[in-house]
Amino acid sequence: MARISPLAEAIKSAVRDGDTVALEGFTHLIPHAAGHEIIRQGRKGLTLIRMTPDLIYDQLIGMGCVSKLVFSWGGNPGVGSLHRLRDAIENGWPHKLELEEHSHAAMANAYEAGAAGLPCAIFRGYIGGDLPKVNSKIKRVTCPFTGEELAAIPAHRPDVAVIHAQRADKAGNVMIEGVLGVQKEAVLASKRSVVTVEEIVDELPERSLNAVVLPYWTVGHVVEVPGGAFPSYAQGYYPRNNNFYKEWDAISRERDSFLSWMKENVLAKGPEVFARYGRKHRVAAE
Amino acid sequence: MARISPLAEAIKSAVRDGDTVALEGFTHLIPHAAGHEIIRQGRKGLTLIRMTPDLIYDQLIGMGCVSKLVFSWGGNPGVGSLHRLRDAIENGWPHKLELEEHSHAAMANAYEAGAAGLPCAIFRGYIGGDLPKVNSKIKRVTCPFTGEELAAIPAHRPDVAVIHAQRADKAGNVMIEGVLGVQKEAVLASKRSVVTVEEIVDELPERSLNAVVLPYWTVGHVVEVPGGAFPSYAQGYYPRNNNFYKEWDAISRERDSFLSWMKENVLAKGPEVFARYGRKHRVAAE
Amino acid sequence: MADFKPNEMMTIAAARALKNDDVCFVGIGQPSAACNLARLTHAPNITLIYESGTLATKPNILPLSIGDGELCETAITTVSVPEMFRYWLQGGRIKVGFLGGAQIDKYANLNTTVVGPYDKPKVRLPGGGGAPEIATSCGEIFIIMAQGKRSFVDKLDFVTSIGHVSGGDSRAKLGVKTKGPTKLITDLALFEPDPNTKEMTVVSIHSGVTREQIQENSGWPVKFAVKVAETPPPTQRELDVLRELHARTNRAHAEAA
Amino acid sequence: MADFKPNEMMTIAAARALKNDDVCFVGIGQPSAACNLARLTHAPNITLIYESGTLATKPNILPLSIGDGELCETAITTVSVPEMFRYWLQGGRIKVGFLGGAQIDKYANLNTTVVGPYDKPKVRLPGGGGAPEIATSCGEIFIIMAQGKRSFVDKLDFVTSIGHVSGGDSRAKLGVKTKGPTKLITDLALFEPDPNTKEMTVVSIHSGVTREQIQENSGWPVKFAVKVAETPPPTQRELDVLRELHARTNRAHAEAA
Repeated sequence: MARISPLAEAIKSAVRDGDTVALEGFTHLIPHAAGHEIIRQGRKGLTLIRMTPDLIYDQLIGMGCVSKLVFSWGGNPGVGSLHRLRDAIENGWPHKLELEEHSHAAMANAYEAGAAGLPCAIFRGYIGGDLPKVNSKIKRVTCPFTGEELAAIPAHRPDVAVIHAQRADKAGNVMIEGVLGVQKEAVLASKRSVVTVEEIVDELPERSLNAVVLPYWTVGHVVEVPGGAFPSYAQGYYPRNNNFYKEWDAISRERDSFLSWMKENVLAKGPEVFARYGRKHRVAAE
Repeated sequence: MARISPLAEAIKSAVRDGDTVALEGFTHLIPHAAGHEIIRQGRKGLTLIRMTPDLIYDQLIGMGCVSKLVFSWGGNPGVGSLHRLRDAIENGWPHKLELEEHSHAAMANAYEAGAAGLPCAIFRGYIGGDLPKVNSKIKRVTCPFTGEELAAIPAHRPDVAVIHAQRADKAGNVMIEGVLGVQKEAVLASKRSVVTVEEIVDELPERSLNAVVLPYWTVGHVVEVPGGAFPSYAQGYYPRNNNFYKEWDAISRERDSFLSWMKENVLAKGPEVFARYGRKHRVAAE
Repeated sequence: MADFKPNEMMTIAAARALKNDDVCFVGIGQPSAACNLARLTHAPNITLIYESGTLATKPNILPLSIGDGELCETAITTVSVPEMFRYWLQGGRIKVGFLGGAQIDKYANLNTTVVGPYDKPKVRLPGGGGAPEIATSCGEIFIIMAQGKRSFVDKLDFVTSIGHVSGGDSRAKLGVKTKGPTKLITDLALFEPDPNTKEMTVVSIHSGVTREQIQENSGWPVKFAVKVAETPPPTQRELDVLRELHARTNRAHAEAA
Repeated sequence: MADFKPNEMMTIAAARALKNDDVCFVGIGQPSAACNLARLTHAPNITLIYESGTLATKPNILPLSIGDGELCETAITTVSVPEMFRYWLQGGRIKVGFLGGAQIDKYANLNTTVVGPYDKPKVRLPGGGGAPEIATSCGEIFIIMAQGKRSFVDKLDFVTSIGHVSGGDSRAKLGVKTKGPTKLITDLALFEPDPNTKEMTVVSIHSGVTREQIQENSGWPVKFAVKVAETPPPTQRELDVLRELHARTNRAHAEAA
């Protein structure tokens, strides 16, 4: 049942040490502000799930919050490596990182099955490659009608989903537009959720009859954090800051430069710093 | 690949004797005009699939086009029985009708699996009731992670899907709004398709970024038939004619009254008779 | 005391069972009337979901079908039918499911499939629709049915959807984790399952109805709870709101023709 | 003849392989440049799909990421990622899938996972992303990769996605019904699978490139087809459109900062 909360309170209440957490976002609407709050609160031993772990996961891993990563593509899109992720895997810094590695199809199906209340998903995949050799969660199920062997994977059922969306109304109904990713599924698959939004409005605006809405009784904490996806973007509000993604390559390459950037820009700040990115860029329906 | 065609040509080309055909529509956007054309062309031996066979299926069955029905709820919604369906099952008139009976959940999952290119669907269902005793297509699959037994059913892969939608553009991209049912899945699951629409426009209108659109390369024949869903409705164009649904009860109760109504209103007419119902009722975005 | 029909009492008793924070899967007919009556009286924020995909709908008139335009226009959004059955029903997001049927037995198993043998039915009924999975996926089930010897039967001709199966822990033994039928609201009484046997047991008798009437309209020896209440008769407001809802509905359906 | 870079030749050769009625699953980087170059030249109606869910998108600039707003705004619609992988990719609705990788072998199997052992990698790469199922679900696969001894290897450290497996009918024997890699476009040449062995074989050498250069930049003894063509050099129009696309992209990314 939705509760409108400040960010620090929402993260404190929803995310606990050792939890399995999915901060989702497929390029669009990545919950950076919420991720920073998790770092500030010093969570430890998290299992992080995400199809495309990028900068915010690099930061969480580099700051030592994470003991395991469940993922399908871990890079800085269009730029290159995630240096903190690589440092953790290749050198165990700041500590060892366990990996559970999937394909995108598997991850998307696992969220879908979680949202659908199923224990597993079946799909046509993982044929011939090496991933099933290094991931014991990949099994096979035989179709009882055709005899075809399909891939089977356990549903994702995170303790907490953390997403960012464009807007919520005062009751906590959340509306998402544009590149949708797996965020709706992540929230529906999770026990608890934190949804940061660009704005909380009195009522959801005029919308398509089939708009993507998470009704208030399916979400947990709803937090207004304008700009909270930066340097990712919020369709209708502000564009992706591609330059920051490029700059991150240099910031994160060395442990020292990473740590001093985190200290200055995350540990010493609060979610209000995101507001300057949250200016309205264009109207949503354009 | 979409081809804009007249209705008679589309049905002639897409629907053949003995085909498995899904004329879908969940209360909304039921393709009545296309169903009438199938009757006029005298198709025989069809296997019809539909979650909620209603008046148009009653007509197809009563006119002897159908040898098998795959369904989950066969009635006149809010009114009562489908008398032609009952006459076929209870008395074999005009001939015997084979049944493959499911639940809604099973049918929806079977279409979903068909659209997803899978041979079967798994879901949590059919627990304890008698349907699995009378439908050999209902099997069980064991989750390899939890040991839970789930229901399994074959995917629907019709030869032809027939649906009605609000509009298409000249390239054949089809847009649907409102109660969506399983129509998108039915088209994606089928080898061929016929889509009747209220209007063909130069370009699809301004729409939500996540509008429900079947792109032109996923549909077959696209046919402009204003009013083609009557007495069902087309959101944004005209409302459901609940009175006709009530009147159908008397028309269809006896074989004679049914046959004379069909002769006068279907066999002796063409799709152009639907146009008088196709007046614009209200604008789509309202 | 206002004058009322048994049917009105049934709808009103069902509406009273609903709470403001309930999330309900609503069927057409009596359940739809009861849910909307609750919404228009004591439960203004109740969440109503119809299997056509309309989430949190607030229809001004009662729909004739499960997917009338009115439901879509007043919903917070409308999802596809596969999503409805996967994410919403199977996903465990519905608290109360409403069911009715042509036949019910004392464990609240329901038949909406056939009267007579399946292969040679005396009466072919519409079939299960959503019921088989509504019965097992919703947190609990309310059943609304008018009583009579042909519908309240000792043995179902066909089990379309399960209630408490053969009583006791037989439902749980099938691996079903939801509660099943917690209320059976008829035109004569309110039944609830006995905590141990799970047999549907009269806990409240509608105003003006006798125990004999209940028994005469049931095909099995009806159990009565140790303490049986009298259902408070409809209030004037409940009757007014219900009757106005039906009148509004009839006017709208006539106009649309 | 216009002056051009090997990289430009690679992108242009890839673009030429695409047809107006193709439906392509587009990856970021070289594939995205090639697909949009095709769209802006000889294939204006080509359907481009990015795994972020954007269907039939027509970006004016190249996206940096797979889900840039530009892709969504110019698409006919955008679907969720589960739907993309279920209905669109697995559903068999994509004709051509584009892949690249850190390592490729002579049967066009690809590694984008690790250099070195999986548990103790020398270089941890981003991972498979969509590739494992793109490789088997698309009608055919085009691969774009610049050649070099570290990337064109005799044996992959890890098989992220399959091409022709161990050659011959080994791919079909796994139950895969799609064609797999039909073209490998490098900065030096165009390879196609031998009809029998399925080994990727040079069928066309880019203008100004020698057989020796191709061999020097491959980790296995390269096969050449009986008849090897010379890839026509880029036309001025191809170069102009490609360069303007990159320039427009760089201006837009700089402005947005």
